[in-house]
Amino acid sequence: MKAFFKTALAAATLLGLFAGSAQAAPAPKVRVALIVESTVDDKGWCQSMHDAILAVQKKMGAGAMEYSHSEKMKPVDAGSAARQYASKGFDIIICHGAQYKNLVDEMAGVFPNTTFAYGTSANIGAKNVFTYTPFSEETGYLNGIIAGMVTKTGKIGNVGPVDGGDAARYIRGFQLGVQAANPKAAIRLAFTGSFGDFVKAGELAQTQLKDGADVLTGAAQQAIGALRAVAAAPAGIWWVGQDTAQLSIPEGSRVLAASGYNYASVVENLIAKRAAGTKGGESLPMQFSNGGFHFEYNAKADAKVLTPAVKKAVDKAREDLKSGKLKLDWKAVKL
Amino acid sequence: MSAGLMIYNVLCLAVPFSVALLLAALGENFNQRAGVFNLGCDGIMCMGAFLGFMVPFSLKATPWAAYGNLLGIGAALAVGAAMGVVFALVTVTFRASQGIAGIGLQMLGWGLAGTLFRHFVGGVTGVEGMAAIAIPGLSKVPFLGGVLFNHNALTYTALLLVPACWFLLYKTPWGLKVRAVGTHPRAADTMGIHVDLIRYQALMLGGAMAGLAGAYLSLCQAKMFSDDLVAGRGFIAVALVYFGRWSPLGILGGALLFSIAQSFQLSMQVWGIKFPYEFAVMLPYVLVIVVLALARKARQLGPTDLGKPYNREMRF
Amino acid sequence: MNRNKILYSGAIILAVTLIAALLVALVLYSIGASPLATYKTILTGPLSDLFGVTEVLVRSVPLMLVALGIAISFRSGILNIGAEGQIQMGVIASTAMALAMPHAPKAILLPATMMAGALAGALWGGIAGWLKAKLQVNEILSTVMLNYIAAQVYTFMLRGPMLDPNELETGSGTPQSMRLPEMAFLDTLVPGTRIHMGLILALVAALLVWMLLWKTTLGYRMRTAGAGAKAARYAGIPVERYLIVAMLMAGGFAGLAGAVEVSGVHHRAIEGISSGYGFAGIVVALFGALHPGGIVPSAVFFGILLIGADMTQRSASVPANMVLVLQGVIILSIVSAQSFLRNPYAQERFFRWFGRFSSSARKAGKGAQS
Amino acid sequence: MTALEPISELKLEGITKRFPGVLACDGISLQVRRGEVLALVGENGAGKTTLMNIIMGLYRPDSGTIHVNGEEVHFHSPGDAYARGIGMVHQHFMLVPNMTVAENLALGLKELHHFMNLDIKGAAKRIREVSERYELPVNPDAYIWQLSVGEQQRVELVKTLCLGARLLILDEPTSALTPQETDDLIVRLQRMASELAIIFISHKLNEVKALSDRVSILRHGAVVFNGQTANHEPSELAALMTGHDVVLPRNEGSSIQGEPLLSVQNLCVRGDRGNLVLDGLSLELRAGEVLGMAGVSGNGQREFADALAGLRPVESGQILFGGKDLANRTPREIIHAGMGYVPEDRQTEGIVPSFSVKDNLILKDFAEPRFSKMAFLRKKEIDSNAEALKERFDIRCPSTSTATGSLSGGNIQKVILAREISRGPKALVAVYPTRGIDMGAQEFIHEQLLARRREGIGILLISEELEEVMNLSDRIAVIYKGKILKVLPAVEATRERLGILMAGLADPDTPGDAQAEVPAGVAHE
Repeated sequence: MKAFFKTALAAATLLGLFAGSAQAAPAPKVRVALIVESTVDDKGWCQSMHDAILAVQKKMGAGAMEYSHSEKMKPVDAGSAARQYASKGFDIIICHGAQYKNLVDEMAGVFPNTTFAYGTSANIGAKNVFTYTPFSEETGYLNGIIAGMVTKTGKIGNVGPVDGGDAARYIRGFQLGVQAANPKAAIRLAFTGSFGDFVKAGELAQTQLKDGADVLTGAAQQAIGALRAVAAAPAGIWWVGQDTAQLSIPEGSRVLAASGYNYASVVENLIAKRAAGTKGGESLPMQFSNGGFHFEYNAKADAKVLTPAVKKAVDKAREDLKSGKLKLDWKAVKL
Repeated sequence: MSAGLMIYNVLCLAVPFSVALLLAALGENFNQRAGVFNLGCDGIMCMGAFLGFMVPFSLKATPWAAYGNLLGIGAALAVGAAMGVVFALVTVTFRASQGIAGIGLQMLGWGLAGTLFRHFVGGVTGVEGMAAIAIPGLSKVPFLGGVLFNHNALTYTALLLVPACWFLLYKTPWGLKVRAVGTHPRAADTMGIHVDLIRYQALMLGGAMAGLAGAYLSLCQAKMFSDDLVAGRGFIAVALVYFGRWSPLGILGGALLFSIAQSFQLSMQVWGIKFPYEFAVMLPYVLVIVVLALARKARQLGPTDLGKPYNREMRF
Repeated sequence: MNRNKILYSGAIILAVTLIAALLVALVLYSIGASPLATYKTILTGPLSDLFGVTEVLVRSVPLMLVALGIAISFRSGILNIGAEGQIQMGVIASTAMALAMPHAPKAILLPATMMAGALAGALWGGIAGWLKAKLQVNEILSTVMLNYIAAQVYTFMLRGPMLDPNELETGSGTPQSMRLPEMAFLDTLVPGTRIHMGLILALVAALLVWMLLWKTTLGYRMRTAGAGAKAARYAGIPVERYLIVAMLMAGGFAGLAGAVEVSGVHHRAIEGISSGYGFAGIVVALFGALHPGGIVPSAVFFGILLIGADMTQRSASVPANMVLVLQGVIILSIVSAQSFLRNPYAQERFFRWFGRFSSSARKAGKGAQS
Repeated sequence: MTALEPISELKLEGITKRFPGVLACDGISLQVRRGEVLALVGENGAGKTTLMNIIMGLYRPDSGTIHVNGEEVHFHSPGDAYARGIGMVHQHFMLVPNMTVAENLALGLKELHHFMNLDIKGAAKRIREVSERYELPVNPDAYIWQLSVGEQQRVELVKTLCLGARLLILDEPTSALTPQETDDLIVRLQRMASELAIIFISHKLNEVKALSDRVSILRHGAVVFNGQTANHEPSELAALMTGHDVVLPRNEGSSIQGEPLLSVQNLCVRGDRGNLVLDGLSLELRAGEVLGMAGVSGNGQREFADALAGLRPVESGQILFGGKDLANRTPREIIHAGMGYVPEDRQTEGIVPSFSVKDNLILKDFAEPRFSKMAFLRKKEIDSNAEALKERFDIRCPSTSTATGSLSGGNIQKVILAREISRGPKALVAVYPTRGIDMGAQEFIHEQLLARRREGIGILLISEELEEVMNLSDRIAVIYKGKILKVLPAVEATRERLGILMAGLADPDTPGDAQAEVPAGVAHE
C-alpha cells in the first residue's frame, strides 16, 4: 500500500511539474472564470452574471479578456472546477452563489495569486477574496411599495424559495415596502423549499391566489413558475419581479415592474481592482447608490393600475435610497 | 376566511396537483398488474415533460402552432411508450433485476431530457400551454363546480381515465390477460397467452401514461420545462400504486389524499400558521411511508408475481 | 468449464460495454458533440495532471464508502436507494459532534466525529430496515421517501439550529454551519490538493467489509439471509434482524461518507454536500460486482468518469446532465449483462453456437461443449 | 373450435431437448390415436413432463418432429396446440387463484375476446355445457382460491375440454387426490376415453393398469419400452421403469421400544389466510421409531412442519420435546434442543442455492466453536468437515466449492441429510424427503433414515407417497383437516384402509370410530 502511494505521488508530482511548465507563459489578457449552480441561461440569478461578464468582455474587446464558465456545479464539483481554473492560471474566479462561500474560503490560501469572488455575502474574506452583496432589500422595498399601493384585496403573495441568501433580504425589504405604502395590507409569505421547483412555485402561487392575493412577487429562478400561474389567472392579478428578464417574456404583460442586478459594475470593479494590485479583502456592495441595480417599469402597463401616484412614490423611494436618505433595517423584520 | 372556504380552496387546488401523479400511477398500475415494477416512471415523466414542451415550443412560429399542444402530447405518449419498450427489453427479455433497472431508467430519462433541452433550447422559456376549460353549466354548480369542473382538458382526461382503466383491467380481454400474467404467468402461458408480449404491451401503455403525466407537468402545470421539473413525482406515483392496492379507484384516492396534503401544507404557510416550512414540505412524504406501513395487509390482493421475471424454460 | 465461463463472461462484458458506449455515442452525436473527443476527455482528461488525479481520488472516497454499504445491503437482500439521505444525516451529526467539543484533542474528536456521522446514517438507514422487517414496507419506496424527508431535515438544520452565527451577523444567511475545529479535520495527504486521509479510511473499510462478509459468522448470516431467506429461517437465522443490521451498516457507511466529506473536504456542513453520491454509489457497487475488491477500482473509475464528464462541459461543450445519461446507460447495461451471465440457458446456447463455430473453424471438435 | 379436422393421431419422432447439464429428452418417438389411452410411465426426472411441454409448445425441441393427423406441426405456444385440439392438465394446476373459474377459461378462449368486450357469460355457459356433458360439476362463478384441490382438478379438466382439446394430456392427475377421488377420476376418464385420445402420465402402476391401453416407459429421457398394458404385470413395468429390480429398504425392526421423545398436544396453528389449519392436533413420537404421517397434501402437513421448526406461530397447544415446550420458540432454540429437519422444498428451504456445498453443510452450525472462533469462520475446519461428509454421504459434486444449486435433486437432498444427521439430533422431521429424486438416491436416503432409527433417533416422516410411509414406518398417523384422525401400527395398515382414513371417513376396521369422536390423536394400541 505504501509503495503504491509513493509511486502515485511521484507520478503525480511529475505530472504537476509538467502542467506547471505548460502554463509558464501567462497571457497578457485577464482571464475570468464563472461557476454557477444552475445554467447560464436560466433567466435569473446565473444568467444575469453571465450576461454581465459577456457585456464587460464586449466592452473590453474579446482579445483583452478570456472567459470560461462551468454550469450545474454542486459544491464538490465547483471545488474541483475552481481548482482547475486556478491551476490553469485564471486570474479571477467568480463562484456565483452564497453556497460556494465555504469552498472559496478553503481554496483561497492554496492559490494566493488568484482572485476569488463570491456572493451574496457581505463578509470580508481573505486577502484574495472579494465578496459582493446585492442589497436586495432595496429592490424588495420598491416592489413592496408598488404591491402595497396596487392591491385591491389587501392581500399580497410572496413566493419564497427558501429563507436565505439574497432571497431573505428581498423578502424582508418587500415587507418594509408594503408596510410603508399600505400598513393594512397582509403579506402571504410561503416557501417552496427549493430554488428550482417551478411546479411547486406555481402551485404555491395558485394557493395564494385562491387565498385572495392579487399582487404577487417571488425570488430566484423558481419565481417564473409563480409568474406563469399569475399570467394564467383572471385579469386584475399582477406581479412585481426581481428580474428584468421577466418583462420581456409573454407573461411580462402581468409584470408591473421589475428590478435587476447590474453585475457588470461588479465585474468591472473586480478587474480594475486586481489590475491596481488589490487581489481581494473587500466586500463590494450592490445598491442603487452605486449602480448595482436596474429598475424598470413595464412600459405597456395599464396606467390605471400603475398610476402616476404609484410611480411617484416609487421614484421618490429610489432617489432616497440612492442618496442614502433612506436606510432599510431589513434585519429587524420578523417574518 | 371561513373554514368552509378554506377547505374549498384546498380542494380546488388539490385536483390539478393530483393529475400528474394520477396519470403516472394509473400507468404504473398496468406495469405492476402485469408483474413488472417500474421505478423508471420518474425518468419517463422527465422525457414526456420535455417532449410535451419541446414540440409546441418548436412549432411556435409555424402554421402548425395551433396543433402544438396536441402534437406535444402525442410525442410525450410516444416517447413514454418507447421508454416502456426499453424497460421491457431489459426486464422482460433480459430478465434483469427490476428495482435497479428502474433506477437506471430514471437516471437515463432525467439525464437525456436535461441534455437534449440544454442543446436544443437552452434556457428557461415558456410555452402557452393548455388553458382551463370551464364546463358550461357544471362549473357553476356551487362547491363542486370549482373543485371539479374548471380545469384543463388533461385534468378531465385523467379523471375519466380512472373508470376507463378500471374497465380495461376488469372488463376487457386484455385486462384479463394482464391480471393473469402478473399473478400466475405460467398459467397464462399454458392458456396460449404470450406472457412477454402482454408485459411489453403493459409497459408500453404504462410508459405512455407516464409520458402523458410528464406532458401535463410541462404543458399545464408549469407551462415550461426545466430538467428538475418532475422532481421525484414519479417515485411518489409508484408508491401510490401500492397505496391504492392496485385498483384505479384506490389510486385516485391516494393521489387526491397526497395532493390534498400538499395543497394543505402550502395553504397553511399562506395562512401564516407558524412552523418551519421544511416540515410542511416533508409532510406528504411522511404520509406515504405511514400509509405504506399501514397498507401491508393489502399485499396479497395485488399481483403476486410482481417483480419476478418469467422464464418459460425455467423448471419447477 | 472454468475457461469457458471466463470466455463467456468476457464476451458478454465486451458486447455490453460496446453497446453502452455506442448508445451514449449516439446521444453525443445527436447533440453535436464528437463522441470520440468526449470519450477521450472523460477517460484521459482527469489523469493528465496531479490535480486531476487527486480530485479523482477525492470523489472516489465517498463513492467507495457508500458503495461498500450498498454492497452489504444488497448482499443481505435489501435494496438501499436511500444513501443520499443517509449521507445528509451523517453530515449533520458529525458536524454537530465536532462543534460540540471544539477543544477536544484530535485523538478523541476525530473518531467521535466519524462515529457520530456513521451512527446517524445508520439510524436513518435502520428506519427503512425496520419498516421492511417489521411492517414489510417495500424498502425501495421507503428509502426514496426518506431521501426527501432527509433533504428537508437537512435544510432545516442548516438554516435553523446549526446556522453559523456569523452568517446572521453579516446578514449573508448562507445556509452553512460553523467551521469545524481543526482538530476534527482529516489530514491532507498531498499538500496543495484536496486528497485527504479519508482515502486510507475508505481502503481500510473495504478490507473490513470483505472480512466481515466472507470471514465472519455475522457476514455468513447476512449473506445467507440475502441469498436464501427461506433457508436462513429454517437454519435458525432470524432474517428480519439481519435486514435491519444490513440497513444499519449500509446507512452507517453512507453516514460515514458524509462525515468524511465534512471533515476531509468541506470542513463544515454546507448545502448540496451529498452531490448525488448516494445514487452514483449504487452504480459503483453494481459495477464492482458487490465485492470490495471490485468496488475500490470501480469507485476510482467513477471518480474519473465524474471529473471527466465535468471536463467535457468545458472542452467538448457537452451538457452537464450527460453524466446522468452515462450512469443510466451503465446501470441498464450492467443489470442486463448480469442476467446473461447468470442465465445457464443463454450460456449453454452461446457455447453450442460457439462450439459449432469453433469446430467448423478448426475441426477441434467440442472444445467448448464439455 | 377450429376449421381443422379433429385430431385423430399424434406422432412424435426423435424429440430431443437439452437443459443446461441435462439431456431431458433423448430422441423420443411416440404415437397416440383417438379412442386410445397411452400411459407414459417413468421415474421423476425421466423427462415425461418436459416431453409433454414440448407437445404443448411451451418448450421448443432441439430436434425432432411432431405430426398431427400426418401433417408436421410447429407449436410456438400452447395456443397453437389447443388450435389443433391438444390440451393438457398440468400437475401443478394452471389456474390464476384470484380470478373466477369463468375468467380462467375466458383467458384461453380467444373467440370470447372482442375488442373491448369480454364475454364472461359465454365462458360460463360453455363451462356449464361441458360440465353437464362429462358430469364434472363446476361452479363458473367461484374464485379458484375458494376451491379444494379436487375441485380445482375438475376445473382444470373442464377448462381443457372447453378449450376444445380432443387429445388430453394428464400429468400425474392423481398426485394430490385421495384414493377415493383417484378411483372416481379413473372412472370418468375411462368414460371419456372412447371419444378422446388421452396421454396419461403417472408412476402409479395400478392406475396405469386400470386406465391405459398401451404403455410407454421413459428412462433418462429415452423410451425404453412400448407395449400393450394388458400383457404386462405392474411388477414387470416397475422393473423396466427403474432399470433394475429395485427393492427399497423396508423397516423390518420390531416395533416401538423407546421413551416418548416428542409430544404434541392440542396444537392449533393458523394458515396463510388466517384460518385455523391445525385444529387441536396431538401426536407422540418415541425414540427409535419412524412415525409416518400420511394424508392428502393440504390437510395441515405444511403448517405442522412449520410450527415444529418454529417458523409459524402457535395459537395454542404444546410441543413438548425433551421435557421442554418448544411452541413459539425461535428456530434457533428448537435446533439447539436437538431437532433435525429435512424441509419440504429442498431448493429454497433446505439449502441456499448460490452457496457452495461446504457453506451449506454448516448452515446450522457455523456459529458453533467447531466452525468459528471469536466470530471468525474457521476455514480449515469447514473444508475438512465438507470433505468428510461428502465421502460419508456419497454426495456427488465436482468439489465442495461448487454451488449447491447446480447439483441434482438427489445430491441436494444428500447435502441436507448429511448436515442434519451429522449434527446428531435426537429427533428428525423429514418432509417429503424423496419427492422427485431418482431411485438410487431414494434408496440411499431410506437406508440412512432406517439406520438413524436403529441408533435410537425418533423420526417423523411426512409424506404423501403411501409406499414410502408403509415401507419405513413403525406407526402411521393419518392427518385430515388439521387433526390426527388415527394412529395405527404399520403392520395393520393397508392402502385401502389408509385411503379411507385420508378421505376423512370413519375407519371401517374400528366400528363406531367416526371422525368427530376421535379423541384427538394419541395412539391407541
